[in-house]
Amino acid sequence: MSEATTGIDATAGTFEPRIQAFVCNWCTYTGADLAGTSRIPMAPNVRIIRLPCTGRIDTLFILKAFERGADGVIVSGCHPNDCHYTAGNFHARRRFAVFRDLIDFLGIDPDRITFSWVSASEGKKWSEVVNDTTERIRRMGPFSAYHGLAGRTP
Amino acid sequence: MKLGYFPGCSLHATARECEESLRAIAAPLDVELAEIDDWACCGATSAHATNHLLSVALPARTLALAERQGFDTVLAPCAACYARLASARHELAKDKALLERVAAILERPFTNAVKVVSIAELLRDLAPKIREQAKRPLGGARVAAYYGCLLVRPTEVSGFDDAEQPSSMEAVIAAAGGTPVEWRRKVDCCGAGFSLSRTGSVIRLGRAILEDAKKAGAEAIAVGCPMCHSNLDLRQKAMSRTLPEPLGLPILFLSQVVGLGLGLDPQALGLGRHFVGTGSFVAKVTAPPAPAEKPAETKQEVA
Amino acid sequence: MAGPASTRRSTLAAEIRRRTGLNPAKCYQCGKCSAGCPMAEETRLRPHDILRLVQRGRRDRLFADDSIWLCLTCETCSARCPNEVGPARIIDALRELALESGEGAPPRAIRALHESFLKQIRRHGRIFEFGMIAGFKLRSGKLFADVGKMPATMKRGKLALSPRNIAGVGDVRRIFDACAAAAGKEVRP
Amino acid sequence: MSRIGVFVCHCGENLGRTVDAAEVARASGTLPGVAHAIDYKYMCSDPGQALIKQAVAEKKLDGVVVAACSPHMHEKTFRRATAGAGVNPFLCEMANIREHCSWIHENRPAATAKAIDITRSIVEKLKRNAPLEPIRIPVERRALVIGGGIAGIQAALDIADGGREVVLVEKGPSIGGHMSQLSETFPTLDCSQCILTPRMVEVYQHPRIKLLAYSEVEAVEGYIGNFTVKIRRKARGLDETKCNGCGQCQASCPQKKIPSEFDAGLGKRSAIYVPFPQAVPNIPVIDARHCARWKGIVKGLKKLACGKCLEVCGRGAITFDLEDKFVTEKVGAVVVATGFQLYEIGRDHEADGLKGYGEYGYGKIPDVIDGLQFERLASASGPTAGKLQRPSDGKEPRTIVFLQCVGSRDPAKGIEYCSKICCMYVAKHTMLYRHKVHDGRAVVFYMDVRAGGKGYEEFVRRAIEEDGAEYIRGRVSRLERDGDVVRVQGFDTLSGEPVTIDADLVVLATAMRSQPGIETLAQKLSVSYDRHGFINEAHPKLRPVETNTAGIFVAGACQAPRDIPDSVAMASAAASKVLGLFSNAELEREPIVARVDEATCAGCFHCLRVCAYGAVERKEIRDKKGNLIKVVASVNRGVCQGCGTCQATCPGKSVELEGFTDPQIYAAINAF
Repeated sequence: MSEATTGIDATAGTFEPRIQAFVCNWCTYTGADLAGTSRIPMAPNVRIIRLPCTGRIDTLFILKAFERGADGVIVSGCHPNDCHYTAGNFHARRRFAVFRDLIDFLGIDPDRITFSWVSASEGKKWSEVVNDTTERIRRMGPFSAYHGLAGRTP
Repeated sequence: MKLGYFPGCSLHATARECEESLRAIAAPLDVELAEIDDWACCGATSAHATNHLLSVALPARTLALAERQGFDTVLAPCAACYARLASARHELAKDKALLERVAAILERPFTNAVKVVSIAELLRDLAPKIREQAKRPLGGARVAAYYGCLLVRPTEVSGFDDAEQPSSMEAVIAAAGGTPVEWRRKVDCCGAGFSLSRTGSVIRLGRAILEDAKKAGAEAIAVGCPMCHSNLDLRQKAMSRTLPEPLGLPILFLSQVVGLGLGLDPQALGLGRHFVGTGSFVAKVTAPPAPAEKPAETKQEVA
Repeated sequence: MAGPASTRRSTLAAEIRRRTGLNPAKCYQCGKCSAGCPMAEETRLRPHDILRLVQRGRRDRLFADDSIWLCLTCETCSARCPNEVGPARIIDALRELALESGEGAPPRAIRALHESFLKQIRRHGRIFEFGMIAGFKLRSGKLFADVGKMPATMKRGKLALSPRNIAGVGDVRRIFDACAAAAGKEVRP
Repeated sequence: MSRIGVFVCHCGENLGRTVDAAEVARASGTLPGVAHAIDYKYMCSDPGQALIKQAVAEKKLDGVVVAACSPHMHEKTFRRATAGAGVNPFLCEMANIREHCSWIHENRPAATAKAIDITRSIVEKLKRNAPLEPIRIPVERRALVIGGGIAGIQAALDIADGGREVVLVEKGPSIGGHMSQLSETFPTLDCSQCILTPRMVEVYQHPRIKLLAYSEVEAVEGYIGNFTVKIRRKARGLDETKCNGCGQCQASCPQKKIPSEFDAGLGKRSAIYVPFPQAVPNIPVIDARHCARWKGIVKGLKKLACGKCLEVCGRGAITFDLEDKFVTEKVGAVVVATGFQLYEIGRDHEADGLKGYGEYGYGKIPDVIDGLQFERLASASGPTAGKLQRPSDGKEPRTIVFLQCVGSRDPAKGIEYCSKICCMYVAKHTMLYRHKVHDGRAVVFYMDVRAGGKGYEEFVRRAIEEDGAEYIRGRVSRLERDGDVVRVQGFDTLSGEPVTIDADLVVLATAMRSQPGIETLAQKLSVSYDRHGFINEAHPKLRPVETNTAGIFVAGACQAPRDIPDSVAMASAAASKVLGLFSNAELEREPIVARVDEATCAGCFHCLRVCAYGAVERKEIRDKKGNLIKVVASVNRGVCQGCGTCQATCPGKSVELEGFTDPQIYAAINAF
């Protein structure tokens, strides 16, 4: 986390979670675009990384994000049956179902990760996912278990 | 089969014949009716029209008693009681906060685990047994099944039958040896709770129902609700007043129809308590069978 | 048209939504409810009118006459509504609102019935029709209506003359009080 | 990459309110590897793009980050500008600081900090970008059109007239679709068959159209420009090449009481039949469910019944060959035009989440029919030769009640959408009826009249003002059979009174639904569909006839409820898209595809199993002597759509998705 982000922390004086989002290009990224064009306000705590499909999201990305100082992670893609690539989101879902059991073991509270479906037309829903996750992580407090590891590269 | 029995206020008073006939048919159908100890009134229309919480809490008390007394299913033969009990159960199942709130008001443990069945649902499920036990099929007498509102609505609460084209009571009538009549007004409202307070509306609505049943060739109407019964029976004379001749349609509880089919004594079924005389209908359906070619003759008679 | 309707609408519709979980804004005024309503020819406001006035926040017009009190809760409207708006339940909530706020009251006869009915339950835990009918007659002023029916009813063994309280009548009274407290006033139409 | 230029856009006033663009540029300028960072009012404008080109030339930039709007908005623009400056376009990336930042935040320091974060993350990603070259693939310049209704006919003719070959597949025995069943069409009241049948014949005679009627698409493989389609030719029980369409077999068939699909169940047909006289092709089929001989053959009986048609056919065309045949066609593009079916008010479709209308008798009242049945009653070629006779007793109805929005706009019954065409055809029905029965009463129950379209509103007004249709605003609560009339219980919401009408005939304008089985077809084609089974277009406004699978287009009512003019317009649009695709022998596409590292691939083929496109193949690695060393995965770059599921699945990290490689993503995460 660089100096630039301190702008967030300084404003409130309370804990401002840092949340990394991994979203698919076709549904959630576009839904987030729609939230923007609709000027739906939301918490500024989320940083989006765009991927073609949730099927592309390696579970290691999530671990890496925590290692790099994220307090929470959002994974969001198309609704079932609505995948731009037909089935990528199903494969992702299967992968994350297994992953969920693992992260507990790895010392990460599964509640720090939000999995959601946000379609290209659900700008409002995206803002809710962002706000709800931010609030939840704020209540959970900072994630520091991995901080010692930061700085390494994959 | 052992059922928790919730008679409701009417079955101890204006609808005594309903209770009498129900108790009479229970034994031959292997049903044990165990009255829920210390039940209270369901609150009926007056509660839900004035205080929603009360309309849930009153039935909930009875359901909680049934739960404690070890019943898993409660029979509410009165359609109005059935609707209140089933609605409360439905709402409490949907809304956990409400369940907690009501349990607190009741000051007794309550998990909302007891099922509620109506008379139509119970007897429909017993139809094979009725058919088997029927000693004296009703000679094909034409009976119109009248559901009214509360047996089939609200749809998400009731749901044991189709809300617009129900068939459970017809199945019971047929099993008892009657001929169910196809008619149009079987799910219309008779005016229900306005019997005392707005009699004019009840007369208008009831008359339309009776006229349609008559037009469809019904010789009697079977009901599953004491309110419908008292409206259509007690006020039938007034409903006939503007018509050229009295309607003269006996209004029977479904349990009475079954009782006749099972060959039980009409008096034991409470058939002497009606305002519209049931005598000629009873005489017809209990007439000793003709020696030979009986079915054909009976059919002719009916036609 | 009176008042700033837009602010009123939001409060009434929101209040109904809070109480019932139903959303009055779903009504698109097709009138199917009114087409099937058995009381439509007797009331000034029909179910779809009522929904419209809820949407527009017109408490004044909703509570100005008998219409909401004449609903039989036969649920035909709710069963056939294409949008699952649930008019019957909404009308119940309006009646509750009217009683709580004192903005509306049922016509005398209907009020008398509900009053006698609830009083009986509170007093005995059950309804004893004789007492209920007697109470109703006193409250409604319909002293002589149906008197001809009484002997015939009794002859048929259909009216119990003497009420008996259930054992748990204390229970029932407590339930009444708790529900009344929740509504902010006594349950009394 | 060490000389990156960062260009921060103000987007006029759009960004400036909450994001300090100058500060973003300043902060980005301090990042290692960034050689140049400026902010400008409108980067997407000509001067803005010129700034990029100028900076690349002057500062010798080897990568470009534009911090501005969403890449969905202007990625193409800036990649083109970058390419114009002589840098590989895939070395340009966008940081979305408008939709994802300035437009959704109020707090200026927080929003500016976030914008800097976003830009830094993209800069780090860009450092790992590799130059990519577009993929060129050959195009098979023939098209497949699925569905022979008016949309399919139009698309096929347009493509064929444009000089390309077309394979037209129709499920039923004849092309023509629903339009062939219609009596007249709105808003001109011209005869449907009169305008349609010439087009059907044109299809049949067109040298570049191969018509495969009574056929269904069995399997589809391949990708844009290169599809291989397996088509099932269902057994007609006769030899199409020998049949001359004389119709003697049909006349001789003793089984004549089968409800005719073409007449919507109101007329009858034989077991060997041509669905209607103008059918194309004019070749009969034998209905397996009703032909006694066919059933005998299937059962393996020694002595076969009937055989009348065999006897009368002078050309020996009737073979009773019951085997379906398969053909394979290679095409470069597909147009899906499978049309619609009508909602039924019975309870047969509960599995689809549709409840049916108990209050309208669940379809059991004989004189309650749907709009298509009314078309057949009114049609001169219909079962009553255009004489209006109701089904129950053949009586001419004196009062007809039309109900709009049955099944449509009725979430409680399972469909919330508007079927779009009903307002118009109901108005047409009232006119047709009043033109035939001058003193008859035509009553319409409606909720809203939606008559948007050229001449549409005028048409509805004409029905009301000139032809005396009575419009009542309200939904009907109940339909009941009462003696020989149907009692309609409604409410006039405009005058505020209950309305009861005793009708001789009730016509329901039932909803348009997607075709049964459309989900299976969509899955074969890898196109997505909505929860009602309508095919999704790639973009509701800007790409209305494309699907999200390249090379597959959509036309007509399989995409949403459509009327004839809409369907035809869509079909022509789809055809022009196909012809555009076919205008080059090769096509270019974005090189965002997966690549296997053959050195590390262990050959587990998890990637092959998860690929939705069949893009992963097995490749044998042999030494110089030809001995097999190992089998590895290999990606067909033409087929791969670039979802990256294979990469995330690969246990050995041997697959990389170009443009979204692991080093790129990790760099972006590390910048967080």
